Amino acid sequence: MLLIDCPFCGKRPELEFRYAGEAHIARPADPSGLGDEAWGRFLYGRGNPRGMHAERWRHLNGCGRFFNALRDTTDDRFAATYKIGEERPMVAEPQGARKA
Amino acid sequence: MQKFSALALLRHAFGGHEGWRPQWRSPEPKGTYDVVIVGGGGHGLATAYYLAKEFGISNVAVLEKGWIGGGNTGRNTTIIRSNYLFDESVALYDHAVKLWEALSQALNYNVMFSQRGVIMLAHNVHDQQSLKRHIHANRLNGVDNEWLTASDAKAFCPPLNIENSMRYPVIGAALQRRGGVARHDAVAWGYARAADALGVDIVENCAVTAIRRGVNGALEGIETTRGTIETRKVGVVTAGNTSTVMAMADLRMPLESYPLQALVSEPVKPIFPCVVMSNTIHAYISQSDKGELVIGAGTDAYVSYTQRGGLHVPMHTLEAICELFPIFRRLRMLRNWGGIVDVTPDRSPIIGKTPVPGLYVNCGWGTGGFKATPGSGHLFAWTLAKDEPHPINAPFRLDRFRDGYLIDEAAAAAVAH
Amino acid sequence: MSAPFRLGAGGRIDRSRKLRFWLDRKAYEGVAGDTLASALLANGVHLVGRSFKYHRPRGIMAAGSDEPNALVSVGSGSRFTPNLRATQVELTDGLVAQSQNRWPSLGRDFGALNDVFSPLFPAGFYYKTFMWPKSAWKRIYEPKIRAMAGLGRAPTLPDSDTYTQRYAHCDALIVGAGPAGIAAALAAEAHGARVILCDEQAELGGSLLAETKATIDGKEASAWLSDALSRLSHSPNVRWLSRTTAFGCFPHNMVGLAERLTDHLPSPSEGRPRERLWQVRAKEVVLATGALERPLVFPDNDRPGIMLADAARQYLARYAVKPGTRVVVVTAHDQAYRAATELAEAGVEIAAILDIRQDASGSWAEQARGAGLHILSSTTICATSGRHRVSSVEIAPVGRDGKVGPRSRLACDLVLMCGGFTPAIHLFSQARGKLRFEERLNAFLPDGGAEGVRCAGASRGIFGLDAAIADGVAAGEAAARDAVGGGVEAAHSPVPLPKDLDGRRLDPLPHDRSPHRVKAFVDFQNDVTAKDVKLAVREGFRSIEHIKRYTTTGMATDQGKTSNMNALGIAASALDKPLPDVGLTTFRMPYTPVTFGTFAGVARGELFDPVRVTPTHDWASAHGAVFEDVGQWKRARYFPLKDEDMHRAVARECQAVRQSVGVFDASTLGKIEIVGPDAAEFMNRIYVNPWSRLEPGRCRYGVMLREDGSILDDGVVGRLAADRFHVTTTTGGAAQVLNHMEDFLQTEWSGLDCWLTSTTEQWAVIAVQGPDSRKILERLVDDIDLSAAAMPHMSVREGHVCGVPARVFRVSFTGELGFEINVPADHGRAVWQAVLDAGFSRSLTPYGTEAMHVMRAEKGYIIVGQDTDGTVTADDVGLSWAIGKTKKDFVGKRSLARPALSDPGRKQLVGLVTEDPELVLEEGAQIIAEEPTASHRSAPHKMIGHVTSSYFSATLGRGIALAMVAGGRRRMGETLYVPMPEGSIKAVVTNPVFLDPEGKRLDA
Amino acid sequence: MADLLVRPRAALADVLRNGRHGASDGAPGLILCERTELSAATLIARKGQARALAELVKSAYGIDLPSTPRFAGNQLPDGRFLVFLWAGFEQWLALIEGAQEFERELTLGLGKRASIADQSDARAVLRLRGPKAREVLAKGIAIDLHPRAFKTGDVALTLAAHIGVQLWQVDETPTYEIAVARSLAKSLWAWLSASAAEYGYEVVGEIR
Repeated sequence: MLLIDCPFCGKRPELEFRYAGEAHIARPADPSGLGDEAWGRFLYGRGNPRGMHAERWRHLNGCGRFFNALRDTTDDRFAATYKIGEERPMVAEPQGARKA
Repeated sequence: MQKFSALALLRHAFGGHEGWRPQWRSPEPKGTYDVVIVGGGGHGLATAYYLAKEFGISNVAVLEKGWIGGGNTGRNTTIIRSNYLFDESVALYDHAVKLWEALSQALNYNVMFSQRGVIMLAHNVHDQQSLKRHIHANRLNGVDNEWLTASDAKAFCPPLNIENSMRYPVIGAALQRRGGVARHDAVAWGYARAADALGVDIVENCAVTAIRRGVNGALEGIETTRGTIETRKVGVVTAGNTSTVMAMADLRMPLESYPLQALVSEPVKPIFPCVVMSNTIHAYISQSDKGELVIGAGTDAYVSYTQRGGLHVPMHTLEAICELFPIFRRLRMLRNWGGIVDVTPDRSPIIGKTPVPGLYVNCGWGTGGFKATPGSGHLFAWTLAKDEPHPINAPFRLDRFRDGYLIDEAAAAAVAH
Repeated sequence: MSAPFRLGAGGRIDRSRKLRFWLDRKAYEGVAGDTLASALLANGVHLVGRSFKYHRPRGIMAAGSDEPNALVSVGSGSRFTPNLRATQVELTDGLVAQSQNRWPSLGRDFGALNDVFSPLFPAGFYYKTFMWPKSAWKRIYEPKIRAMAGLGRAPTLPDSDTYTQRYAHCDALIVGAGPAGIAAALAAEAHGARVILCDEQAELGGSLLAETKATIDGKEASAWLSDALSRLSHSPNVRWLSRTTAFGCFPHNMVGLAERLTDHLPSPSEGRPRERLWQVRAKEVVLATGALERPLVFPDNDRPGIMLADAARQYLARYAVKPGTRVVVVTAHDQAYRAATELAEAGVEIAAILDIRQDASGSWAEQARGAGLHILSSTTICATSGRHRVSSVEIAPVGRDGKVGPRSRLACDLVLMCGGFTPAIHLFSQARGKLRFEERLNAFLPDGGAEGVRCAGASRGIFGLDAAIADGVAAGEAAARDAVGGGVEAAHSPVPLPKDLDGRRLDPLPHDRSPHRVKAFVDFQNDVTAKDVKLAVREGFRSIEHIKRYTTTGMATDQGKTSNMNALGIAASALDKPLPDVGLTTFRMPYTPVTFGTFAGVARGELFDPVRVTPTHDWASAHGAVFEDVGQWKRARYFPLKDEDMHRAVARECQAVRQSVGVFDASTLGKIEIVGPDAAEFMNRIYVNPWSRLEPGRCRYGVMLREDGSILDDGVVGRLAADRFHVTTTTGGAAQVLNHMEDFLQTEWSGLDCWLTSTTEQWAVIAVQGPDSRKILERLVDDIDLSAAAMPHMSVREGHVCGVPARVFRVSFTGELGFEINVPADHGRAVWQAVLDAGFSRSLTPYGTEAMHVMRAEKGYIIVGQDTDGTVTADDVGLSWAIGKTKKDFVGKRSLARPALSDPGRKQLVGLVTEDPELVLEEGAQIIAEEPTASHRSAPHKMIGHVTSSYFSATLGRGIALAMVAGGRRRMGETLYVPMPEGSIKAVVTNPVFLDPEGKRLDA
Repeated sequence: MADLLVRPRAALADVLRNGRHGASDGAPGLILCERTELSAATLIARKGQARALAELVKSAYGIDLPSTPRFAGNQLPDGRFLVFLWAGFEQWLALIEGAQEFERELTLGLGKRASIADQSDARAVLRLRGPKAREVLAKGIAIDLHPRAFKTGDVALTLAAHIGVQLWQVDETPTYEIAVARSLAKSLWAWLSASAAEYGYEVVGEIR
């Protein structure tokens, strides 16, 4: 069970959280102005990287807030958690990232 | 290819089994191939086999970064069934089941396909409506699937608990008698041996590091840890790592990779005659030829490539197993492991061409790829050979996520109301 | 009947407490402190099991959790447990054990025929045969294979024991209470750390328990141990757990412990849980898990009476048992000399010590020489004999050229072997620590890389008592420093690997016999021999993972504790590769098998998953309601009278609502309060409907989509004030709707000035439906004008019901005049009763979800999740009228413009009436367009839709159904076919509104 | 007809039985009661109004609105005790003993700065005290309740046996209070009573 550092509640067990997918995929300002290709990418295209991943979590069974996190998908260690609207922190790309 | 048979065993016994030759060669990769398959799992090896066997294309290499069958092929719970809802899915999975039924003979390798029947449990009115919808759709598609009352289900699977004291009592079940299990490693090895005999190069410990494209964007070759390979056709079949490989061709896939755990009990004498699945309380179980209870847990909630998950996931699964089969409560977990599953938005696979000419992909099988291995390999081989999809895999194209023609088995199961 | 091989003195046993036990119905006697294995050895019993494949007689090889052979079933009835290691079963009075995998008896086992025909069954033989004739696989071969496989029988009765679980947190979790672990615990505790110390054995102490001579800090080892334990047990910051196996390391330093609570008690006291699962979150983990002794691989090395050397020493020192009378020791490591010396001192005859090495010069060897033991260096074993117990060995010298010289026979009843020691790095590897191969030990050692996890003592190659303790102190200090911080400093540093490492043997012992004929076992339980491993390599399996899977070596219930390194060594030389290049198979949890029940804990029955109930739940069950599960909720499905079945009860309930009045508990509906200046704007973006012009006091039916255009949920929304909406959702959808709304509000539209609060739990919702509903409510409400003029259909008022603050909605899901009263939940039960009393004269009838479903279907109202699934759009179910046409955007709007979602061939909601009014279609039944003629009755059929809802409508006196049919709205009046196994049913497509299409009843 | 007054029924009224339960030897490991006399409401600060709200609360009730997972309370002039429990970012749960229409009362005072919703009937609140309190809670709560990690005045929104709860420590005895959704209160009780049984527990009318 992961230990996740909620920016509002501190370190809490994974059970309290709900994973909410890749972060920083902003909803287009004018969806109707988008072609099917671009809209399809927005709906379904995901980076799914092997390495540092910016992702959303919601502290569902806690304070209820959504927040972002940087986690290395090759060892599940968190490099950072940060509030919605904050910039993605600069952290070093981990060893072994993107190795197929 | 050395013929496998009881007689051969007897003959070799006298020679102390010194006479057996390697089941497949260990060649150095050549500089060029007609087709390169990236990924030496069941699907990739099957693709290579059918390319050589059915389409006469044998100048083929299968590149595996580790050891063949070491990914999800060797990590799954080996459940085989075709009782899906939509016509497209049924066609796809039943194509595979038909091939399974003759696979041991076709490969001269006993893959131990055991059609012991797959039961899917209903725990509430909504489950019942959903399973009935599957049953009727399957029947009209000529695929076997029948409704069992709770006591029918108990009769078919005696260890099953159908008491009303359960939190979510069993109110009925759907049974596909043609469903079952197979020996996962044997599938990879059997296809490898047969493909190798037809001239396919199976190259282990060879990872792709780059995909080379020409000025027109078309594929020209690949870079690997064992050198450059020129080829005009590459089929990517790297379940769990598809996004990473496709990123080498600058493609952003509609995929997320999740850890999937499974476990086995210590071996016991035969006690469990079939496969039982409950999607509502998350439990999948069968008994292997060796006597181990083979149990599937759910995926962990987050994207990860660690091939390991949290303790709470197998705990949740065993809560369900013990609730459904109280006589197993004293059995013991022997081994737990994790795989990486590529999950698409509609929980259906992608088999076909990509925007990059010469690059083909077969991925997104989620937690259910093993059952499709022969069909998937055959259809992908067709697509690679003819540069167009077979009618069965045509609907499973990549651009359905642009147009919205999803084949949404998950959504069709809908939610409780 | 006292045990003949028990010494008169010594050991950590209580001779005064005699225990009687049975193996295969033969009675024996042991004493308190025995394991089943030590007690059997004390009685001279070595034959205890049969191997998996060849059914070879097997004895006791080890003394702990690494035992591969001595597996037994223990107990009976609801406490029968198969596959337990005799070396781990603590002896209790009256214990009943059975040997396994033999028929008819352990002594005479027909399965042993496999051994005779073993040349036919090399590794992986089953992949090569059983393929002809095809049909025989299912009928003959597979059932036979399955019957042969498996070890013990599975229990056939539900387990009568209970299990418990708990979470725990600490600064330092120390796994293994041997010298290193105890030293680490003392050091960490001294630095103020919260410590948990666990050990899989009944007694803490590990190797100290077999230290009869050594001294620590001038004390006898046993005295040092008891002092250390008393100090630990007096510290408020230390919790120590015996009989507790750390079975797995999980992400972020979560470690799973399995604690055995009652199996060692004579009669499991009822109510006490059998085992406890600990989920420990440790800031730092110290693994002091010791090392495992390796067997030697030589011909027929599996006979009962062939044992690991140090295991024999432990039986002697801990249990005062002489495992044999005349011993041959064969070794590649000095530790075996220690065993020989101590056995000799106990009066056991040492026939010879065979050392495969050219000379042994360690201190233990010197002592043995000093004791005058007969030592033969450069000597090997070529054969052993003895059917149920080893009776002699044939030994031979090995020349410098490796040539095996002439054999000679030595009689013996015990053979001790020692191939060296393998550090137990299982947990470290699970924690994703890096490993490096140490040539001088022929072992993999921890090499960092695991966050907050460090090893100490033998588990990192530090052998010897003093070194292990020093290493433990360093590890304990470091763990405390990293966990507690605050100036805590580590004064000691880890002990470096000594220069003169010895004991390195992974290859089989040389012998002069035909390699095809002999069986030199590597994996004892799975009957994998050296030649099986070589065969796998010969057949082209190059990766150790392949070799493991092809031969099944290391896949038995001991998970290769004694076999993995030997298999690796043999594979490496067969592949002619350096051992590290062959790789190492992954270590997987659990370290030793863990009971399913321990993982499941208390989760059974009502504790399996929480139950949600409404304030009227107890009233409903008291009045005979039949409930259905909807998510976690229990909802009353119908209220049968006396001998009514569901069909008749539902008909009666519907009739009451249509003709007079009924009452229904709608409390499970989700309720969300949306408040703030931007509330209406938020609603406009989330729902397809327009909200700006909805007057306060009025309601509207709302539909919301996922971003992909499919219907997420629906429900009635009341506007209480310009800046306040009372939203209702479906029962099952409530949580995901709130999550959906919060997601957009928090992340996409954080600028909007409004807030969401779930009020689902605050309000009990009582629906009063039917022509007489107003008359009844008027008796309970006095500050709200309920008249049609003042309170039209789809309006909401705040006031009091029965004097309780209430929100009264005039809404209807039945098509009748109706109201939904929202009152504070604590008052729900009483107001419910008040409504019943007020309606008594009008035969007001409680109705359940089934009647509700029928009545809403008569009106063509959909249920999200039943008539829709995750693929259905608002237009598909005829709700495009709800979409705010002038709105530029709302969630899901863009997706509706994609080709697939505007495809004219999409399925649309229609009504279906069967030709035969008595016929009720089956929900989920499929629909086709052409009548299946005899010619094409068989599959496949082109399906154009399916039945989503279907009921017998008592009101209409016929079966009615809702269905999703391709292009359905263009098919009104068409006859379609529903093929059932019994034949296909004709049905006509109709408008989905079967009753009162003009809605006169609603507006009454 | 407003005179036809109905009596409220607390969430656990049907299952709580006063007296000693579970293991009967020695002093009970745990003493529990349901706090039926409480009124409750959620406060959510309006956009950018959190500070203003805090000042308002300070002046109106003399309470420092906690901005971290803590609670703060004060005895009001009329003798009633009012507490504000942190309940997420700029959100609080307000609890008061025996108030009629607590929501209205708060709205009058704080309505301009916060949106307020009555939750008096939405939650059951249990008070539990005793030497075994931590052992019992640790069976289903995954957060660390050791005095070094969770202190008097601390509040946690977490899970107890898969049920969402709000937990806070009242004193060092230790005494805890747990708020749980009304519909799930009986399930929480089923788990809690089963978990406390081995230590013996006593249900009482109230714990002062």
